[in-house]
Amino acid sequence: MSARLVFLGRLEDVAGTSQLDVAVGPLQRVLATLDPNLAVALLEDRVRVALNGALLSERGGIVLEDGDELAFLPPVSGG
Amino acid sequence: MSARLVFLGRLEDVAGTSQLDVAVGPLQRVLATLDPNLAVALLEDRVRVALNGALLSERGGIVLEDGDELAFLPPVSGG
Amino acid sequence: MPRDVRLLTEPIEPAAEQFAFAMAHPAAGGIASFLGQVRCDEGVEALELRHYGPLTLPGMEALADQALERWDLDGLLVIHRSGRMFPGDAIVLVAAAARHRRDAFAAAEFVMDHLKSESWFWKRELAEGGWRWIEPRRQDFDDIARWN
Amino acid sequence: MPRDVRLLTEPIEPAAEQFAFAMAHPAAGGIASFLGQVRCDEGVEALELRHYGPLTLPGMEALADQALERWDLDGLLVIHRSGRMFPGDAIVLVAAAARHRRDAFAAAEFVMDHLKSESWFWKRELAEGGWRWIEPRRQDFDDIARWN
Repeated sequence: MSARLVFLGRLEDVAGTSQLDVAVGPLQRVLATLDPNLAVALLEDRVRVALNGALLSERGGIVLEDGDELAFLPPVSGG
Repeated sequence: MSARLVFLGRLEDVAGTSQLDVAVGPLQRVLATLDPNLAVALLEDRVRVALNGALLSERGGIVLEDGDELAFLPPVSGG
Repeated sequence: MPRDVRLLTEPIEPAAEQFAFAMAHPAAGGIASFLGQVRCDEGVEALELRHYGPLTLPGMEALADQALERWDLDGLLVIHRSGRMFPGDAIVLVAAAARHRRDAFAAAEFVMDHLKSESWFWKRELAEGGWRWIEPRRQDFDDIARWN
Repeated sequence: MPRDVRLLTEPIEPAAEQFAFAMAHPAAGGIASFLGQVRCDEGVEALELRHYGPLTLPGMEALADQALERWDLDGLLVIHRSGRMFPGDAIVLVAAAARHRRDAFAAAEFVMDHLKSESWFWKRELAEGGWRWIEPRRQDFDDIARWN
């Protein structure tokens, strides 16, 4: 039973990896198991999240279930 | 001793030719020798004239000399 | 060569020209371009553009110089056909290379608007067996007024 | 096919794409296009764009649909690279075919402005031996505000 966190842009550098498999459960509890620097970076206001490819308007109350993919999206700088 | 009149755009249809060699002399006298329909079309306000490749701001007092080329330019419709 | 202005009486090859222009300006961040072609509709069988040698190309060159003065461009390409064309043929190709996207777009659009309404070309169309001279369109004057 | 939207991890061939697009839209009076490429200056040795599969291409498609709704277009081409690129490589190619010149220019510029500031790409540059993530530019937000 695991979920996957995906880190885009500079968050990948902070995490040292582009994705990380984590235990399921409430997001807050998952974040608490991470390196504090990474957890702080992921919680920045400008970072948006997408659960299984769908953007979330806010991230309160997220509970990761088996097979979920949660992506952390910092401000874009494309094109 | 002759000068050349050049007719652009629809003026070519009115003249039945794209250019016409004429006697030298004051433009008014030259125009009087042309078919009246053509003379009227050439004198329209929107028709500009270029003498030897230089646009004239007005056409009062033009006197054609040997080898001159006077072009009659109706409104453009390019591109 | 920042300015490449040509009046062609033979077919324009837009893809080859755009390729060469991009190759010539590798340092530019962007290239905006416009290709105008003879429409394949409305029963127009052919189109003819006439120009006046002493005025037309010099006028195009002066227009290109205005655009180069007004925007910060790495290069500007202006190619216009004269002569007889058929549906699908290219009439005009304009391309502007610039460091900044906005400059490239504005310069290309400025050149097109002025070519359409102020350059020394006269156009006639062949439809239903007859040639008809085209008068300037009101829209063309509105387009050009934006730049004043 | 009026809408052709692609996310490529291999090099874009702009000339071939522009040629094919013009061939596909012979009835259009004009085609406005924009080619963005990696600049050959400022010591940038390479550039990398990352995308997020579930969001990036769907977002580009939604953007193309917005442009097709807003302007009267015969066709719209949007190709964006992802992955590692080097100076001179094409990053993005947008082309809009329309009956009216103004529509083609506006649609191409609208798509470019939104790709730059709202599409799901993250960019980093290699310079002086190190990679550096690029933050969004103030200018990009100003550009997009024009369309509201």
